[in-house]
Amino acid sequence: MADALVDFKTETRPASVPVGSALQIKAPPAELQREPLVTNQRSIGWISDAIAGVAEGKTPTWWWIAFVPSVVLMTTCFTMIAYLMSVGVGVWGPGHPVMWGWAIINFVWWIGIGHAGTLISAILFLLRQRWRTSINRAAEAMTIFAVMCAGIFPLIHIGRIWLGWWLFPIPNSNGIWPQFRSPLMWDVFAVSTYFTVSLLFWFMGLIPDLAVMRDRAKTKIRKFAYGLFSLGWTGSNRHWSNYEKAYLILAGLSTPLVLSVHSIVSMDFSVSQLPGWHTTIFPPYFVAGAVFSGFGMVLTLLVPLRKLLKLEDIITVRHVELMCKVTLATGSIVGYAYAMEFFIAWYSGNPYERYAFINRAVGPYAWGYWIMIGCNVITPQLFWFKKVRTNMLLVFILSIFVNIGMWFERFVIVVISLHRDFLPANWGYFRPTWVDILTYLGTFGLFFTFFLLFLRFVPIIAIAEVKGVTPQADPHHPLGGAKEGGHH
Amino acid sequence: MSDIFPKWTNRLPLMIITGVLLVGTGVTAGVWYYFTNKYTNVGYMPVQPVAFSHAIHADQLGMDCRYCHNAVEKSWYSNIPASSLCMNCHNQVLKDDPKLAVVRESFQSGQPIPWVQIHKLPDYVYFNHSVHVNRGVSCVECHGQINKMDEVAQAKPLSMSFCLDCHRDPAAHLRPPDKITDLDWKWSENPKEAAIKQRVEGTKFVHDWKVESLQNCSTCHR
Amino acid sequence: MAATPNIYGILAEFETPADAMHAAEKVRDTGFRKWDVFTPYPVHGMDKAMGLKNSKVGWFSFIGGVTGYTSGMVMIWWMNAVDYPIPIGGKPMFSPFGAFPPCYELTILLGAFGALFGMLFMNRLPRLHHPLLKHRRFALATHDRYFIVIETTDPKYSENETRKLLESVGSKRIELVEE
Amino acid sequence: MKTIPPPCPIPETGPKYWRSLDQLAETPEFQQWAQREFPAGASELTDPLTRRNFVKIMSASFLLAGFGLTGCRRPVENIYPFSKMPEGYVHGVAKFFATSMPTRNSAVPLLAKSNDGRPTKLEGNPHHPDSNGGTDRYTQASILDLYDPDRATRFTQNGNNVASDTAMGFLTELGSKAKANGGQGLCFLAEQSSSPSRARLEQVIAEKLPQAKWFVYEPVDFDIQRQAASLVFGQPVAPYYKLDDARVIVSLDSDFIGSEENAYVNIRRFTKGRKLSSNKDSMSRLYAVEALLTLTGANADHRLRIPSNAVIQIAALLAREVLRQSGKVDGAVAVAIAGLIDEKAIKALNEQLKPRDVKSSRAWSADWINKWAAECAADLLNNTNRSVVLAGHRQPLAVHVIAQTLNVALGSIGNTVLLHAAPAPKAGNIAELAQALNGSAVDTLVILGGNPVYNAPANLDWAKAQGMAKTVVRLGYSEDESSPTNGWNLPMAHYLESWGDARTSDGTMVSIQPLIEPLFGGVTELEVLARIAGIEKAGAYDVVRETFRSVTGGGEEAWKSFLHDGFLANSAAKSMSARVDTAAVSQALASAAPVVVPDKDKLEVVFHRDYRTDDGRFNNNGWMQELPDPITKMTWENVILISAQTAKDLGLEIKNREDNQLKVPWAKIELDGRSVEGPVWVQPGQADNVVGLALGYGRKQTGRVGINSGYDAYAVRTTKATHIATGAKLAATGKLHQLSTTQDHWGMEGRPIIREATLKEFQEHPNFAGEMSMEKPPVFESLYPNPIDKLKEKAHHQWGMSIDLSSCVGCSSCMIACQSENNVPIVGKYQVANNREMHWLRIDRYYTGEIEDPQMVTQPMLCQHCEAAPCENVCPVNATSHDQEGLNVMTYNRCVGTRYCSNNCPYKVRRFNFFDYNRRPLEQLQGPVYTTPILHKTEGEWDLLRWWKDPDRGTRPTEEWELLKLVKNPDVTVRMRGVMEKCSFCVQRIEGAKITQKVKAGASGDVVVPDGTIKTACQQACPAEAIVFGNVADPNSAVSKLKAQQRDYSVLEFLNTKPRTTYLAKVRNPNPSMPDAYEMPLSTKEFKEHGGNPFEEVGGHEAHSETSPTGSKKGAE
Repeated sequence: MADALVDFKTETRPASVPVGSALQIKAPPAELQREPLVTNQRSIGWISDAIAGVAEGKTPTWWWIAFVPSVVLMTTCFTMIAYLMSVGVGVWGPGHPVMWGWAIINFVWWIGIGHAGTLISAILFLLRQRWRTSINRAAEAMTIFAVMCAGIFPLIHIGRIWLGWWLFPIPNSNGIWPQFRSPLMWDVFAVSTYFTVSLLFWFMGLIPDLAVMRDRAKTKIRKFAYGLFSLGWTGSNRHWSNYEKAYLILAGLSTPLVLSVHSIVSMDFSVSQLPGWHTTIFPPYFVAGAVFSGFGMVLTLLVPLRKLLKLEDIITVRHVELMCKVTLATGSIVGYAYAMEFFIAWYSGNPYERYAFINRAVGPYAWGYWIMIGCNVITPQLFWFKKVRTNMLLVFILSIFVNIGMWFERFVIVVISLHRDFLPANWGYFRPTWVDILTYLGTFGLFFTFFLLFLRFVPIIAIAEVKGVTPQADPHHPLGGAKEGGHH
Repeated sequence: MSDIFPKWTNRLPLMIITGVLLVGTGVTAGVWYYFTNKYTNVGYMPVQPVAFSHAIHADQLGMDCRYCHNAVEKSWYSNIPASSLCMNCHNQVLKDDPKLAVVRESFQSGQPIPWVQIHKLPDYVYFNHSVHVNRGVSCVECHGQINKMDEVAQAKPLSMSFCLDCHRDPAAHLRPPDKITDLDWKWSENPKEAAIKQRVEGTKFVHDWKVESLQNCSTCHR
Repeated sequence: MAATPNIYGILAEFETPADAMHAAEKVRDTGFRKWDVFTPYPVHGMDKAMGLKNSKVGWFSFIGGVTGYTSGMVMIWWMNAVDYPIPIGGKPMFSPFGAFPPCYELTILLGAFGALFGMLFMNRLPRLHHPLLKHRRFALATHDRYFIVIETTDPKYSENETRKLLESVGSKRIELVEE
Repeated sequence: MKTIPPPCPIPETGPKYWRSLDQLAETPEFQQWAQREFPAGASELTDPLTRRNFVKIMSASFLLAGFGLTGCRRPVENIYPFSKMPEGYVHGVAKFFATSMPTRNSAVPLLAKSNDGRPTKLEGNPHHPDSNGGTDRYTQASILDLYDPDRATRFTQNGNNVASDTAMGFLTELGSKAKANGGQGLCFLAEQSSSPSRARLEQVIAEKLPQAKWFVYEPVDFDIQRQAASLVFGQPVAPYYKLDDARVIVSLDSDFIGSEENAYVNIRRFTKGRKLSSNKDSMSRLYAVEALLTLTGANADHRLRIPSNAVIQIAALLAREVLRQSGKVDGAVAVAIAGLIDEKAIKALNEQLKPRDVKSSRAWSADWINKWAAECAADLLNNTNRSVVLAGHRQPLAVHVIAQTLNVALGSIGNTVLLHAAPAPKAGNIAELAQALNGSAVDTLVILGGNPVYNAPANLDWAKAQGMAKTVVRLGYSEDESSPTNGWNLPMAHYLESWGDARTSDGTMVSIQPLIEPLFGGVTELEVLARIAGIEKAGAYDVVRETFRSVTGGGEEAWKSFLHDGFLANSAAKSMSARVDTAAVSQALASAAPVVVPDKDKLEVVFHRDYRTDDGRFNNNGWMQELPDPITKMTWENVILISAQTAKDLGLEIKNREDNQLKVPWAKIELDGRSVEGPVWVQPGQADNVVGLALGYGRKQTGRVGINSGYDAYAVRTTKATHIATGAKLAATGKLHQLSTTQDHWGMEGRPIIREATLKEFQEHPNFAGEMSMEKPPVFESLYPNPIDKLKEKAHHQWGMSIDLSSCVGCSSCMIACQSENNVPIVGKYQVANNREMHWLRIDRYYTGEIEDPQMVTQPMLCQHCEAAPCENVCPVNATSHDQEGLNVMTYNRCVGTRYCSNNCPYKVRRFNFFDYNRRPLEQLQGPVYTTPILHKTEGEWDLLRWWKDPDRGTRPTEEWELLKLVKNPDVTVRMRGVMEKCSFCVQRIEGAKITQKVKAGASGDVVVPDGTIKTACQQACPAEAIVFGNVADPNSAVSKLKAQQRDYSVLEFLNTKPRTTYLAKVRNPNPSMPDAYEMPLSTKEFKEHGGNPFEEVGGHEAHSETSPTGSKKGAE
C-alpha cells in the first residue's frame, strides 16, 4: 500500500488555513490571548512537521561537524578505560589520602546533570507547568545519556572491575552477600533504578511520537523501526486514558526518585565521618546543586539547538527565561548551603571541622574553592536581570559557567576534604593524570554521540504533548472548534 | 502501514515473554549447577601416574590414613607420602609388580612421582589440616569415603559455602577423636538414632572442647 | 449484525477536537460498545465524552511498589542478619533505617515497572498489526485529525445507520475499514 | 554420573603458585637446570640428602615455576612428594634456626624463620644474654639481600665466566705459590669482622705467609671507640655502655640510637632506663650535642646544636666543670682539657645560635653555651656513678678521649661503662694499601667484601690503584664498581647461606649457620682465606668447627648446643678495671685540631652513615630504599641537609607547597677542589652553616633497585677529613629536583595526636593524656548494641595493642619487620611521590616549635583496629569486617577496590594496590605512561599470553620473579592490584598460635593462648619494647596492664571509634635549671595555644570547648 502515503504538506492542512500564510491560523480574540507556549500561532499539524522534520530532513552539515569529533572522543573514552583496566587504577591520580579523584567527581557531576531532565519531566508535570512540554524530551534524553556517563565511573573506578558484580545480590557458592549498610550499595540501587526509571519514562513518552514518525515514514526501514518501537500505537482514546494515568504515576514516582538519588549520592559523603563530608545538610544541598547543574546543562544544549533546528517557536525565549529563573533559585540555595557549611563548622566547636573549611578557602586548593564560589554563587545572580535572561549568547555562556562551577563543587567536596583530614602526617595532595582528563573528556564524546543520534532519529520534542497544550487542541477553546460560550 | 507487520506479529509479545522466561530459567539453572564447584570440582578424577587404590590399602588392609599422610596432625598440609614410604612395604610385598615400576624407579632415581592434585583450595584460603583432625573433624567430612575409592575423586565441592556449613554448625560434624580416620564409623547403624546421637554428643563436644563456630573472615583468609 | 467479515469497522474523520468530542458523546449516547476515538494527543474531556471509567493502571503500580519494598527489606534482613551475619563497624546486623534507601529505590523501580507494563497490558500493546494502521487516512490520527471508529462487531453496528449517525454528528469523511 | 575427564597430559613443569611450589622437589627439569647452572656443583646433588642439601634443591626448584596447561577441565596441578623423606622434616611447618648477622665489629643474634627450606623472616634471638629479641632495621632488611636478583651469580676471570672449581682451585694455587715466597706481594683488603674464625685464619696466614699484608677498610668506622679507650686506659679495651643504669646521659655527637654500632642494644638499654609505669617512677635524662638532627638528638631532653667540629668545645667545657669537682683524674689532664677551650670560638658559635627573627620566642643569652654546659655538668656531677658520656664515631680522637676522661671522673667506669678486652687489629689502612699499589708493590690483591672503588676516600683514586695490582681477587656480594677487570670475581655467600661465627658487642660468641645452600654457589670469606692459607679442610663449616674447638675446647655436644642456641653461653667479655694513662691523654689532647667556626662561605660538611643504606651496602635493597628516613622522611635518595637559616643565607630556600611536587634546588657542593651535586633539603634543628651528606647513594654500578638513587657523597670525601670537613661551598645550580617524601606536613597543628608532658607535669597531673581529649558529648546508651559486645562474651581472646610513645625512638625497625612479615611490596620513587607507598605501619614524625630548634616526636601509626570501625560499614562487599576477637580484618580476595574504606579511615592507615606491585618490575611503575599488557612484550612474549600462562608472574623478568617470591611469607596472601590492604595485627601469627594451641588442646577446652605467645612482627622487632600486643580480655596480660596506666589514650578518641590500639603518652625529662628548660613540651604548648589545657585541675572539658580553628602552618616553611 505504498500509495497510502499521505503527503502531509499538501493534503492535510486544515481547509480554513489559506495556502499563502502556510502555517498560520487565525489569531484568537484578544481577551483569550495568553502568553502562548507555541508562538506565531502554529497549527497542530505544523508541530508535527516541524519536530518530525528534524529527524526526517537531510542531515545538516553542523551535525556532522559535531558528530565526528564526538565519536572520536567517545573512542578515546573507551581506549582510556581499556588502558585503565589493563594496567590498574594507578593510571589515575588518586593516592594517599585522596583515594577518590576525578572518577567520583565526574560521577556526581554527570548524575547531577541528569537531574534536570527528570525534574522537568516529572516535577514540573505534577506542578502543571505546561511549558515543560517543549523541553522535556530533550531534557530526558540528556538525563539518560548523562546517567550513562555517570554510571561508567563508579564501575570503572573500582580496583578490580571484573568483580563489580559482587555489588549485586547474586547467589554464589561463596555464600556471601553484599553489605547493605554501605552507602555504595545504596548507590547501586539508586543509580540503577534511576537509569531504568528514566529510560522507562522517556520511552513511554516516546510511544505516541514514534507512532507519528511511523505514520510519516517513507522508507521501509523507517517504517519497520518506528513501527516496532511505537508498539502499534493508534492514538485510541481508551489507550490515552491508561497512558495518561501511567504517565502521571511515573511522574509521581520519578519525583521522589530524583530527590532520593542525589540524596543517596550525597550520603556517600555524609555517612562518613570525614570533616567536610560528615554533614547533615548534604541531601538537600546536593539535590539543589543537581537541579542547578542540570538546568545549566539543559540551557547549554537547548540555547544553540533551538537556533540550529529552527525551533524558536517551540522552545521560546520564555522557556529560556523560566529555566534561568530555576537556575537562579537553585543557585541561591546552593550558595546558602555553602554559607551554612561554614557557619556550622564554626558553630560546632570542633577544631577538625573548622580546619577543614578554613582549608577550603585558604589552603592549597583555594583556587578550586573560589572557582566554585565564582561560578555557582555569583554567576547565577546575573539572572535577576531580564536583559541577561533574554540574551541568548549570555545565557549560553553563563550556563557553561554553571557547569564548570558544579564540577568544582564536587572537586571541593571530594578532593579538598580528603587531602587534609585528622592526622597532619597523612596530608597530601591530588593531581590528575592525563588519563583522568582524557577519560572525562571522553565521556563528553559518549554523551554527545548519543545526543546527536537522538537528534537525528527521535522526535526531540514531545509532539503529542506540545499539541495538547496548544489552544486549538482544546475542545473548549474556540480554536479547538468550540462554539461560542463553550460547551460542557 | 501494517503490511510491514503481518497479523501473526500480534502474538509476538506473548512469544517473546514465554521465550525469555524459558531461556532465563534454563540459563539460571544451568549456571547454578554447572558453574559451581558442585559440578566443576566434584567428581574430578584424573588419571594418576600410579594406580594406587585407597580401597585396597585403607579398607581391605585396614591401614590408618596417618601411616602415609603422617604430617596431617602436625601441619596445615597433609603430605603425599614419599616413595621411600611405599617401599617400606613394597620392597617385600609385590616387589616385582609391574604396576609399581614407577614407584621403584622413583625410589631409585630420587625423582618424585608426579601425582595429580585433586583437592585444591585457592591460595588465599588457609585451610589447616592439623587443627581439624585434632579437634574431631574426620577426613570423611571433606574427602568423602576415600577408603572405598579405587581411584581418588573429589567427593565434596570444597566451596566456601561448603566450609561454612560445618563452621556454622560444628555439632553436626564432630566425632570422638579416636574415630577421625575411621571413615566408616557411625554413631549407630540406625540412621535416625545416629542423627540424634550426633546432635547430643556433638553439642557436648562443642561445649567441652570450647569449639568456636567461626565464620569470621580471618578464620580462613589472611 | 450483517457486517461482512472483512470489514473491521467504520471510520469517521473530524477536523477539530470539539467536533470529535461532540460526535463521541452522540455515539456514547447511542449505546455503542465497540468503538473508539483516535486523536493525535489526549483530548481533555474525551474520557467523559466516551463514558470511560478511571484507569486501573494505578493498581499495577501499587502492587509493584509494595512488592519492591517488602522484598527489599526481606532480602537485606535475610542476607545480612540471617544467612551470614558479619559484624560490621559496630553496627547492628539489620536495621530498617540502614536498609531503607535500597528498599525505597526498589519500591520506585517496581512501581514504575508496574505503571508502564500495566499500561501496556491494559492497552493490549504491543500490537503491531492493526486494521486501522493499514488505512491510508488513518495515518492522520497521529497528525492533526480526529477519528471515530465503530467496529463491525459491535451489536448495534449497521453500516447504513451508523454511517448516518456519523454524518449527523458532523463528519465530512466516512470510510469503511477493511480487516 | 560423572565421567572421568579426558586425561590431561602431565605438564612439563610443576605447580604454578609459589605457595604450592614448596610441594615441588626434584624433577628432571631441575636436574638439567642444575647441571646447566652449577656445572661444578651438580655432582653434589647425588650426595646423601642432608637438610641443607635438600633445602638447596627445594629452593632451586622454585626457579622452575612454569607453564600451566589449558584445555582440560581445570588446569592440572601436580604434587611432587619427596622421593625420600628428609629426617625430621614436616612439610608446611615453619622452623626457626639460631644464627646471627655479622656487623662491622659485632653481630646481631638472630632466630631465622625457614619455610620449607627458605628463610623468610629474621627475629632477634631473645635467649641471647644481650638481646631482648629486638633487632635493627638493617637486620630486618638483610633478608631481602639474600634474594636480590642483582647479586653476583657467577665466578669470573677477567670478566669471563669460569667454573667455581676453577676459581677455587686458583685460590689454592695462589696459596701454595705464595708460600714459596712467604707471601711477598700478596695483600688482603678486608672489612672489619668480629669473627674468631677470621681472626684465626688471619693468624694462620700471618704465620704461613709472613710477607703477606693485611689491610682493613670501613667507610664508616666505629673502631675509634676502641682506639680512644685503649689510649686512655693504656691497655687494649673497648667500652660497652650500660645506658639503662645511667640517670644522666650526655651524647657528644653520638647517635647511639641511630647510626652508631649496635644501636639496637643501645635503644633497648636507653629506653629501659626511661620506662614509666606510674607517676611515681623516675627516668633518665639525655643531653645531646650535635650538628645534624639525629634520632638521638630527637629523643634528647636537651639538645644543643653546634657544628660538629666544635663539639670538642662542649666536651671540654663539660670536662672542665666536672674535673674541677671530681678528684678522680689527674690535674694535668684537667689542664690539658682547659687548654682546648677557645672562648672566642664559643662566643662566635653562641652568636650563631642567636635568633635572627625578632618574632622568635626562642630563648638565648650571651653566655648560652657556657651556661648550657655548666648546668649539664652540674647534672652529671649530681649523678656520679650513674651517668655516662658518649662520643660519636664521627668525632675525632680527642673528643673520645675527653668523653672517657669524663666517664672516669664521674665514676662511670665499671658502673655504666664497662671495659672489655679488645686487642688492636694488626692491619694497615686503605691509604697505605693505595700507596703500596701505586708503588707497584702488590702482585695479588685479595679484596674480601666491601666496595672500595665506590667508597674509598676520593683522593686515593682507588679504581686506578686497584688496577695497579697484577691480579685482583675480589669476593663481592654483587658485580659492582669494585669488580675487577684484571682478575677474579667470586660471588659472596649471604650470611644466611654461610657458616661462620662472630662476637656480639658484649663479647658473647655467636654462631652463623646457613639456612639454605648458597643460591648461586657463593663462597664465604672464610673459605677464600682457608684456601689461600692452604688449610686442608677448607670448607667454612670445618673452619668454624675448628675455631670453636680451639677457642672453647668444646666437643660435639657443646658445638651442637652452640648451634642450637646460636650463642656460646657465658662467653661474654669480662669487665675490666683500668686507670687513666695521663701522659697519653695529654698528648692526644695536645694534638687536637683547632675549632673552625663555619660560616656560609666556609661550610662544615658532615658525612654521615645513612639510616637506610648504611654505607651503601643496602643500596640495592628495595625495603631500605623505600623506608622513609626516620628524620627527613625522604625515600629513594639522600639529600644535602642544611639548616633553614643557612638555606636563607645561601639563597637555597625551599618552598614546600605540600602539593606532591616537592621541587628543591639542585646544588653543588665543593670541598677541596672536589664537587658533587645533589638536592638540598632544609632540616629543622640542624646547626647553621653545616652541611649533612649521607653516604651510601649515587652508586654507578648497582642493581636495578639502587640505580639512579641519590648522589655520591664519597666523591668529596678524602682521607683528610673522613667525617667532618670544613671550608666547603654550597651553591645552587639553578636546576630543580623532585623529591619523594612520605610526609610533607611537619606540624601537628595543635592537635592532641601525640600527647606529651614533662616528668614534673606527669608527676603532678598523671592523667594529663586523658585531659587532652576533646569534650565528650553527653553519653547516651547507643541506640543499638555493638554486636562485638555480644561476641566478646563467647570469644576466647580480645586482641589489643599498646604503644609507649615514651619508649619509641623512631628507629623504624618495626616498619621493615612489618614489610618483611606481611609481604608488603615496594612501589618505587615515582609512586611514593604520588603518596602510594604501601607501609602498613608508618612512623609519623612531627616537629613542634621553631624550625631552627624544634622538638621532634614520632608515633608509630598502624591500623587501630577500632571496635566501631568506620572503614567497615562503608565497604559494599563485606571485604573488611570484624572478627569475634576484635580484629578489624581485611579479606583481600573479597575486595573489589572501591577505596571508600580508606577515605573513611580517620587514621588513613589503609594502603591500596594501585598497580600490581608484586608483578610489575620497578621501571614499569614509572609514570606518567605505564606499559599496558595489551601492547607490551616481556621476554619476547606478549604480556597477555604470558599472563594467561602464569597469572602470578606478571611482567617481571622470570629470574627476578622466581627469586623475589622466595622471600614471601607463605602465611600471608600476596595481594594483587586493585585491593586494599592494611595492618592485620599479624593475624597469621594469631591464627597460627591459636591453631597450635587447639592442636595441643585436642579433645579438651584448653584453647586460650597464654599471654606473650603471640608477638606481632613490629613488637618482636622493637628493641625498645615500645609495642606490646596481647589479650585485652585478660586483665593480667601485659597489654591490659599497660592500658590501665595513667598515660594511656586513644588517638582521635572523640570519634568514638574505640580503637584497640592505644598509646602511652610521651614524657620528657628536662632539667629545670638548664637555660633551654621548658615547662611543657612544645607540642603541648602548641595544643594549649589552640585552646586546650591538660594541666588545669578544673575540668579540662570546659577549657577545650573554646578551641579555636587551627589554620596556621607551623614549622613547615
